[in-house]
Amino acid sequence: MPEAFLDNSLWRNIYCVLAGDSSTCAARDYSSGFFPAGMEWLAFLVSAAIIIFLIVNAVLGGVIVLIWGERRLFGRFQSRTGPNRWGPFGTLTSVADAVKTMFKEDLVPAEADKILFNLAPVLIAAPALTVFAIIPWGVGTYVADLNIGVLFIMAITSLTTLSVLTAAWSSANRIAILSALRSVALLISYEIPMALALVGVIMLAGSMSLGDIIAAQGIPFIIVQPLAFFVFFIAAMAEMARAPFDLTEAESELAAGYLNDYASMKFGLFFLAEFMAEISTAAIVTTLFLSGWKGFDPIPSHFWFGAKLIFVLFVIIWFRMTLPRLRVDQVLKFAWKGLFELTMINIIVTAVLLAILPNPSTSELWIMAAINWPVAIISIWGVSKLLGTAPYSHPQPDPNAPSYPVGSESIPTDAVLGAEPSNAANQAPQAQQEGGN
Amino acid sequence: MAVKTQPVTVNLGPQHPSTHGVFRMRVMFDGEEIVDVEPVFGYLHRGSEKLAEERTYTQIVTLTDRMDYVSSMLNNQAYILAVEKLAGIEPSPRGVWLRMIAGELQRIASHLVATGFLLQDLGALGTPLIYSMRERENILDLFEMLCGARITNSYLRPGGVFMDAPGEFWPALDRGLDDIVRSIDDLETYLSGNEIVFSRTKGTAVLPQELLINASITGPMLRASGVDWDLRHRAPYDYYDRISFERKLHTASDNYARYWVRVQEARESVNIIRQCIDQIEPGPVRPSFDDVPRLIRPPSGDAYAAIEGSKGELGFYLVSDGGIAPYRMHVRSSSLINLTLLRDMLIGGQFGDLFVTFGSVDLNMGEVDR
Amino acid sequence: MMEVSSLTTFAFWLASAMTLGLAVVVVTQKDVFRAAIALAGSFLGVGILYFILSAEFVGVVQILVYVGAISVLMAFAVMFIQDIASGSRPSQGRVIGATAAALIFAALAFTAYNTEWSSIDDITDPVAVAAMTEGYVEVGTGDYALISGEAPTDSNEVVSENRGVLVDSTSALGVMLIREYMLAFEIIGLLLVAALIGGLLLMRNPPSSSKTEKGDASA
Amino acid sequence: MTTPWSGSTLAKAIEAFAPGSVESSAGADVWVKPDSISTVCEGLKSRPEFKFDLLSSLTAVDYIDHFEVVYHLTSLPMNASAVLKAKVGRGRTEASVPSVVPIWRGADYQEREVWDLMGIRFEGHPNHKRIMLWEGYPGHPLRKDYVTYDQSITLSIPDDATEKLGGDE
Repeated sequence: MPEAFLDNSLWRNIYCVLAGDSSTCAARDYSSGFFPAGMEWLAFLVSAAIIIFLIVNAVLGGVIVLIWGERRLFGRFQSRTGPNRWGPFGTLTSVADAVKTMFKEDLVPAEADKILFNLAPVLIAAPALTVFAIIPWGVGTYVADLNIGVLFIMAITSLTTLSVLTAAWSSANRIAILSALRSVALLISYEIPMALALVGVIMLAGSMSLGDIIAAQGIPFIIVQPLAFFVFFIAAMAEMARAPFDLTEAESELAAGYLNDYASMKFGLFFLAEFMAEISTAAIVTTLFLSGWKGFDPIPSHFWFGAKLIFVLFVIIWFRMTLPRLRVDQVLKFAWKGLFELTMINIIVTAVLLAILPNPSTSELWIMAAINWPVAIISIWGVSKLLGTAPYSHPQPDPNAPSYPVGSESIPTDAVLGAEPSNAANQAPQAQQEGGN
Repeated sequence: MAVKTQPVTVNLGPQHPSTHGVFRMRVMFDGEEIVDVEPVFGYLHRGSEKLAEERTYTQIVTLTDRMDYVSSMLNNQAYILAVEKLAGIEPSPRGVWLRMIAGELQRIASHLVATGFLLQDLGALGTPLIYSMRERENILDLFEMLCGARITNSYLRPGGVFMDAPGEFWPALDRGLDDIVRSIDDLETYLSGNEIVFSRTKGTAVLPQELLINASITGPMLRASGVDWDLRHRAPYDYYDRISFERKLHTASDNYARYWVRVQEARESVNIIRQCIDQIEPGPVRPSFDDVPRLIRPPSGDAYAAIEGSKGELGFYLVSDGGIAPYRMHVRSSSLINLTLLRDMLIGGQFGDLFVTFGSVDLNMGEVDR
Repeated sequence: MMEVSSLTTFAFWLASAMTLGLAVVVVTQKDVFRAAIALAGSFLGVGILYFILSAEFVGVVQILVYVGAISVLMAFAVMFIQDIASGSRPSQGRVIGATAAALIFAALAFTAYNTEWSSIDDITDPVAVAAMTEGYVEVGTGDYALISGEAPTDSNEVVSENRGVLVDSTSALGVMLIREYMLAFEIIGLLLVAALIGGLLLMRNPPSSSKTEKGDASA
Repeated sequence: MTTPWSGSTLAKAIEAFAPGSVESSAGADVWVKPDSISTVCEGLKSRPEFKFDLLSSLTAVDYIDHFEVVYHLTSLPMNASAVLKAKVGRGRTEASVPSVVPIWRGADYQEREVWDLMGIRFEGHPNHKRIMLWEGYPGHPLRKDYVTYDQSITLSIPDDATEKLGGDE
């Protein structure tokens, strides 16, 4: 059994039932499995398929629920009801939408590069699903615990841009290409603060494995690393192109951008990928900063994870509903001139603290938090002062500004039309008729 | 982006979520920068001016509703003033007060729509828009009480309005005004100081005063540059000379100033309506049919009357040959003329600002194309 | 477990086929954008090969840098090339190019064939050899790994069966870069900075046009 | 209150700086010769006694035997207004008048609209294209002699065909 799956109870249970010859299986009384000896490879494949089936369906079901929840929340935020017709509280609306999407006519633009056009939705959905392979949903519930888990997330999510480019280019649509240009600019800018924000967390945990990071969180890292959380959350919003960074889709400018020409289930896959990215981002934030599945004992770890996940999703939706979109140059400036500096401050402060307190215990983590919070508040305030726009001090006309002279002079009195205005108009026709003749 | 790229020409519209109707812009981009813009009009051209030549003066009121369909009361008002000037009709005082109230309510509604859509163009996913629309709904409810219609009101008639306000209108109006003030307060709290709104709109699409006046641009756009030009104040029509109100000016003349002026004007309109409520007097809402017949036959001649519409000077030029229908009707459409400087505002700017600037002009395709 | 590793062999052949096949597509495809996407796929195949070799760190970096960044930038650059519809014209020096490629391939193949690859057979440590004969695991805590006969039951250290590489290859790599190959590491860093500055210099507009400055001021 | 200039006084004042440009005047209106529109408007805009800096409205009327281009001018510094008219295309000849876009940019779309719908050519307009209708549209709809599409159909359909057409509806 590969080492990546060793601690995985989900994997181990299924694999031991099927094959049951490993030393780890022996401890659980599975000395002989379902498959005869020599068929371990089949057991491996079948258990892999079962786990993939479980995770993919859980994620897709989650997407359905998320779409419904997001729309309900949108409704509440906008003082309206939201979907409430199909099923109790409109819960089946997403299902109906999914069915509708699948049965729509699949249109391919005549000018499109057919191969790439069909490939792009697959390219976007595959990485979005792959990320879920390493997310620990609860104690021992994950597909793989890679020792470079955090880097794996970064690498896989960066593939999204390739598919956006493919989609844009293959649709032969100029608006889509503009959207793809923005997407690349966003990726290049936000990948760096996102990765650097995680450096603080990795330093504290001493590992890039998500399991180790959860284990290291005596207290949630959001308390110890507020600056890293701030930067990571914003960068993650930008990476998945959510408001206020939804430049690639920018409904009011690009009108959906790169997925402009997609219809039917191809569009559906883009849509799915977008919401899967939302779930995976929330799951990663939960794992890295909110101590993952950790919680009080009577409640199972999966519920803790779920509750934290839903809370993060709520915050993401809240952001999306509240904030207007930033302009491209502002978004890039924010990444390079704001977030990048903040991550640097965070790395330096964390490094100094770790030099003083190596392998921190929980109480030492509290000390770190006490130092990190003032640093975070001061540096975020400083950056916001540097990047913020100064408000107008005088909305009313400035007495010193040259104002346009309105009604300052009067016309000579003999020039004023003598007769009463209502008749003045009536005199015109006679004159006009004379002129006409 | 500093990298020189090959300029791309993109057709934005006529089917585009942010063109406020069916408008088309042929835009040339260099990366994100706008190199050239060519507006293309006419997708909503219905020939209202030609249609008016075959309708009686009262029937034309319904045509004016459909020009700027988010401020039909004001369109009615401008048209009715032109008819009254042409035919020499003396309006009934109560009718005048009622149409002033209706017009100012419509101005608030129109400014709310403009603000909501500006924020929608800024990328706020509908929330501010729906909040402004909610207040607009209240105003439309009030219109429903007044005339039974919500959008295409056709409330005004030569000499006044066609029916008096029902008894329950006045308390509803009082409540509505309080709601509007409260919602404008909310709007200002959450948006006027919002960093994203501010950084997106401050200093974009600045237009100098002289250029604005030279391009015949009027209304909130002109007042946002600090020119104190409001026809309600400078050329009072109806009973605006009996009303005292503040003209809100901003000096920056950028997108933020235009947004700010609209919000403040909506607030000022509430004051105007309150003064109208105080001064309104009982009486007939329109002259009797002996004074103003159903079929008006103005003497041959021409008349031009303009009001301060929600988007600028809204004028009607009517020519009569003595018949029951105007010989020629021309609409001085503020939406169309305010677009004159669109190229100056957009060229050199960013793509992201394109629709924000476009939204800050506040136009209505029904009025642009007529 | 031999059968499971035959699965690994299957994955190896699949990834190799993907890498080579897409590489051929890159060379033969006329459409530049398709070639760029195929190149990304080829890089991805290399990344998978690294994973098969249990070098997860290198594999992930391969995906992050080559697929996520370099391929994207290539595709991005392709979008700006004029006259894209006509495709890429065949190069003038095709014969020379093919010869050079064949020579390089031959050199690499020769080197690979003749190198003495270190394998489990090379382990001279008697403890390790003893552990190996009875089945052994590797216990890693960062920059070193302990080979022992049985897995510690209640340790939170990373435990792995030996597959010919260190368990925590990431830390090992980091330590190596900082200790043994410090100079090379720094020189590469310097080189990259120089390249970056050079790129910026090339991109800069001539001083006569103040367009960039204006754009920055309005930002 | 905006003060309207009396036509006769305005005519006299125009004659003072542009002799021979005024055709006639009545009420608030001044009829200017089409050839001298540019000179007159330039003077009205820049001379200190007028300062008509805002072109409120520009339109045209078809009076069968001639067209009339109507300019409504506003002076912000003086809060005054004036009406200028020009008779063009007498006898339904090719109507044309100098463009005032170099003086007031606000005339840009309004002149294009007049050209589009009324068919009056504005000499010197920087972008003299149709605005509401497309290039190649037959005729100018606001002219009194314009035959609309449905009218032309009715005219071209023979009598026995109307019954069939009605049956289709």
